[in-house]
Amino acid sequence: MHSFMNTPGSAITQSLRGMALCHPDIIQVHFDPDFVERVAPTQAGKVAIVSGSGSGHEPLPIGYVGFGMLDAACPGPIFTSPSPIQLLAAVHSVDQGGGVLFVVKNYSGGVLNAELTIEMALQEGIDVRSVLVNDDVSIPIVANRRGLGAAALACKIAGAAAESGYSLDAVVDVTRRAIAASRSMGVGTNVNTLPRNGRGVNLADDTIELGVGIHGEPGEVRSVHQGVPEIVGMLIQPILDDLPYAADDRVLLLVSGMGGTPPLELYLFSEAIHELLSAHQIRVERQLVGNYLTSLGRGGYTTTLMKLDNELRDLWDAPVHTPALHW
Amino acid sequence: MHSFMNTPGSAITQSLRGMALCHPDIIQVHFDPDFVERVAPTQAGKVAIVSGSGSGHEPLPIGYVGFGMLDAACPGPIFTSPSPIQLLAAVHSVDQGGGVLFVVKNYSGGVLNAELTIEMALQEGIDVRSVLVNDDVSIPIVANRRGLGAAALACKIAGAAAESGYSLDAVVDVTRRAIAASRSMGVGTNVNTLPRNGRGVNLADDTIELGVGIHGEPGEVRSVHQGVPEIVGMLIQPILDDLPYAADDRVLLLVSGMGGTPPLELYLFSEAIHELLSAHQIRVERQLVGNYLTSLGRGGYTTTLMKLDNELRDLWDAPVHTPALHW
Amino acid sequence: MGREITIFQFRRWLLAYAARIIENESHLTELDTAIGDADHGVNMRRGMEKLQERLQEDAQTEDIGTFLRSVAMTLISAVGGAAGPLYGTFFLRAATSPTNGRSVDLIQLTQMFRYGLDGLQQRGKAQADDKTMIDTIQPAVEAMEAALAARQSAAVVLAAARQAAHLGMKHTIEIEAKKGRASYLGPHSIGHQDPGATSAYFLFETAAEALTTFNSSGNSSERAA
Amino acid sequence: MGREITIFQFRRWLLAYAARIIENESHLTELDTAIGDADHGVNMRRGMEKLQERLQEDAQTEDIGTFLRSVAMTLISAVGGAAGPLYGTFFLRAATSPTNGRSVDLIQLTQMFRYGLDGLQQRGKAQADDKTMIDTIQPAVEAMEAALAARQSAAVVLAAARQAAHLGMKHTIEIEAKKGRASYLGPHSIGHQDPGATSAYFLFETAAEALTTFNSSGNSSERAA
Ligand SMILES: Nc1ncnc2c1ncn2[C@@H]1O[C@H](COP(=O)(O)OP(=O)(O)O)[C@@H](O)[C@H]1O
Ligand SMILES: Nc1ncnc2c1ncn2[C@@H]1O[C@H](COP(=O)(O)OP(=O)(O)O)[C@@H](O)[C@H]1O
Ligand SMILES: [Mg+2]
Ligand SMILES: [Mg+2]
Ligand SMILES: [Mg+2]
Ligand SMILES: [Mg+2]
Repeated sequence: MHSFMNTPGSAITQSLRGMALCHPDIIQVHFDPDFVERVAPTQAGKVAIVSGSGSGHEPLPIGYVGFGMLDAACPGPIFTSPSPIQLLAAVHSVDQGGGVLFVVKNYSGGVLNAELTIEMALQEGIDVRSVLVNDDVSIPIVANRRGLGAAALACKIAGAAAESGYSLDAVVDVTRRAIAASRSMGVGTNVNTLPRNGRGVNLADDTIELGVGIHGEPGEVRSVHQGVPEIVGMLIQPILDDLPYAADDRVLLLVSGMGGTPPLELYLFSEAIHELLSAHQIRVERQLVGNYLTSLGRGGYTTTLMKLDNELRDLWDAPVHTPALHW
Repeated sequence: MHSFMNTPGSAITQSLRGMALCHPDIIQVHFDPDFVERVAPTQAGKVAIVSGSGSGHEPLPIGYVGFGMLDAACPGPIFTSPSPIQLLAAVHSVDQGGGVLFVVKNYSGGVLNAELTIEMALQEGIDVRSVLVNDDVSIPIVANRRGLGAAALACKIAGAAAESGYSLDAVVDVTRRAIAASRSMGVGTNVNTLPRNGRGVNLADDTIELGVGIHGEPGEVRSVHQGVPEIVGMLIQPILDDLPYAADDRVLLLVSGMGGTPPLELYLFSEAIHELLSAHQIRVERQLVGNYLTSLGRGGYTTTLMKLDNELRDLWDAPVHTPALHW
Repeated sequence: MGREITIFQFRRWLLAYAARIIENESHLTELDTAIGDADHGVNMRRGMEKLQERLQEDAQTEDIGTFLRSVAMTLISAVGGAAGPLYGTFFLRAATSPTNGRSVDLIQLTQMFRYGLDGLQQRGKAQADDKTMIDTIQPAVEAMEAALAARQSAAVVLAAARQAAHLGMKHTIEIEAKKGRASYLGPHSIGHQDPGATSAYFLFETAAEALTTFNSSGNSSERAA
Repeated sequence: MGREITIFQFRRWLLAYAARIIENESHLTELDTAIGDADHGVNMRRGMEKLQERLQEDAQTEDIGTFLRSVAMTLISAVGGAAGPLYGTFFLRAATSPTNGRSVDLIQLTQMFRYGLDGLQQRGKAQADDKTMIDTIQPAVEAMEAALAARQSAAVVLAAARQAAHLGMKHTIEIEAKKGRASYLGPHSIGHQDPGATSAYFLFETAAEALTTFNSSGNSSERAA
């Protein structure tokens, strides 16, 4: 596959400039080191929420910068976590004295860069904490579980908590609770492309991959002839098995395309997910279907369930104004 | 490429059910004949806006059903316009006595089905009109110009006008004016897939297609090595040449992915478009960058410019609440 | 003027047409893949399956006008795309031509095709040589009229129509499309046979077979091969 | 204890390392394509180009601690991914070990590598046999310590390190990944050489070359081939 992102350095710079030009009322971009900051003024003392991520997962993280969500986001090169230099510059820019929370997807690079940054910030006397997003139930070793859709949900919960005046400790707690209540699983369909080195992995027409990651990490190959309800079962059952669920539990359902899957297909799967959840008497209280965490143009999607309580639901419902979420 | 949409009939039905389940506060779906209707109550006498389209262009048209935009949308099979039976059922359901406007993309199928429906409706005494969207400057014969991004814009303008009490005549006039002020051009990159028959057209890594349509219609193949600014020039210049533009003209810019192109790349191109327009002293007064008119998972995007005046801008800014647009 | 053509034959004709189209679905889609959006076969099959269902019903009592109108509505509701309203209009308009209730004579049959053609042309606004189904249907109807004027039998009239339709369909290979999706290709559309012209040819091919073989029964177990 | 190793040699070492990595960019990315996300070569090249720029500057006056810290910051800011903070931490921690200002003796050199390894291990929390760069660096540092205890020369100590690093790198082929992206593959990671273990090997390969060839000048026109 051809991609104009083949020359990462300058392409990402131009793309960031494009984002800022297209959402001038919401975000502003800084270069060298690169980070994106919200335009909306913040209360003094508000906890600042920052998230870094390799590029290629848009709208995550930059599409989530704005009122009620992230104060800043640091984009790394394609699929590569941003450096502590970027993260520290963002911290300096957004800290209002209330401390800073990093929302970190659990990948070695992300974790290590965040830890280094936190050490540097603490030396300067800035209180920076981090929460690890590790919702991917496809990974058997729990400590290695990757961050998937819960990253977007955690940014929303943390941002809403911070906006409504929670202390740093309280923001950390509620965000950890949101992550602990979340489980995800990915499925890859058809083409998976890593455009940087021109490599494309083409699955045969009749296969899917269960448990794929969002960086082209392969999953377990299965035949597709099993049909939509069967595939949905293979996705949702491990999620339900990993947390105790009871009848009448309420969930937030996120079905996020990885980029290459048309909305028609996302809704097709969503319908089957609704059916399966209702068979388990689990109530979908809130939901989001679309491209919220992508893997460049990869075909496939991730499903996330976050078990809701009233606090989490109210934080989810709280107003947000970012390029990707707005209510 | 594999696609779960391979069996159009039932897959589209399930997908429609999924859309309704995911946006129960905005849309409701009727089957046999299939159409989707807004949930928000309408004023008696309000002009009703209806649009039909083949499926595979999501969010168009169903994502545009809701307050301030469409009263109903009729989805056809993949890339195939819906039947008069569907359109007439939608007309019956949404007509409030103020008459009905069809927003029709200029393709033989869409036009013919709309005309047949209008004849049937007139026989029943319902005043149904249509506006043709024909913004694609890549087609030399003006009468054959296809409807591209201006279809989404026209639905917004018509919906806002209807919501704010314009008469049917006035809605028709302002929507025609919006379309007359709009020009578009598409570019295809890499993979173009028509999943229904399993056929995928792979372009070589180093080529693009200029002037592609949104149904897999091929364009003119060019080498990609010309770079982003050159490609943007080839897209925008024909648009500017087709309408008289003067310094300080204001435009609404729509950059819509066709489905398979990551946001990163859309923003990369948007930046170059901004640059080119500013060199022509054309002011981007409003804009929308994302997947607003797709072609299943095709790589590429369409660019639309609508020249703005105050009336069009105010109608664009008027509140809207649909699955795809919300402000 | 020979024997009249009854509603049972019309029914046989359309059953044969549906079967022929379904047999040729992938051929029609291939043609539409080259110069259109790869769905003509899919569209027509969807319509023909509905038509087959419809043709299982009550052919015993209807008159030809009602019958053709219901064929038209079936095609309009089930084919979709450009072909649906075009074929639908053809039959809607054919239904308005004079009949003897449950049969037509050869003059009426020819007139019926003329009415259909004129309606289709008004609807689609295509001319001859625009590379559409008109390039099949117009010469076929003209050939019927010429053969009728020469006082030929139904078999000869319909054979002439079939032959002219075939030539017209083949002629679409040589010309540039001016209407429909193929027109977006401009001169690149030359060298490809038009899908709609092809599905329209089968209308005349099956008419030549079904409308000239006479049998009086029309029960629903009878199906064209 | 033999001659001291000067800051000029450190500079030559890191120039040689940068060149070796850039030569091997596509090899490293290939290894990361098999069991990671296909960017280790890209990441390391990006860092090495920045390092080359940095190494053009003022090596004349700095002490080794400052020098290593600035190498660390360059890697931390430019490599990204997991490898950036890990290599960065290695040099940050190495910089805290005792030096003689602008030179180190062999004991100090060995200690410097030990400090670096310990820091890297604290940062990444990987153990031997987790299939990471630790599997190269840990045996290499242990080999240095053993050779030093046996009172070998700098050349022998660094050759031992290189050899142990090479074996460690090759050993990663046989084991299952427990840390980093390759761990997502579980047993499927067996049979592939770890990319980070490979880039780490070049650190010892170039050290064995550059830290044992003595020359007194350190001007910026001098570049490792
Ligand atoms: N304006 C027109 N008049 C007559 N025939 C037309 C016209 N436009 C299209 N056609 C016919 O319709 C055929 C395409 O039908 P189909 O593929 O089912 O619809 P669509 O083009 O909407 O996908 C063309 O091959 C052509 O013969
Ligand atoms: N926790 C860890 N400790 C030590 N080394 C690690 C750790 N995690 C990853 N690595 C090393 O980093 C290498 C991958 O680096 P790179 O590809 O640049 O980063 P990323 O994995 O973020 O894409 C792996 O091959 C492995 O050697
Ligand atoms: Mg990486
Ligand atoms: Mg079609
Ligand atoms: Mg077609
Ligand atoms: Mg990597």
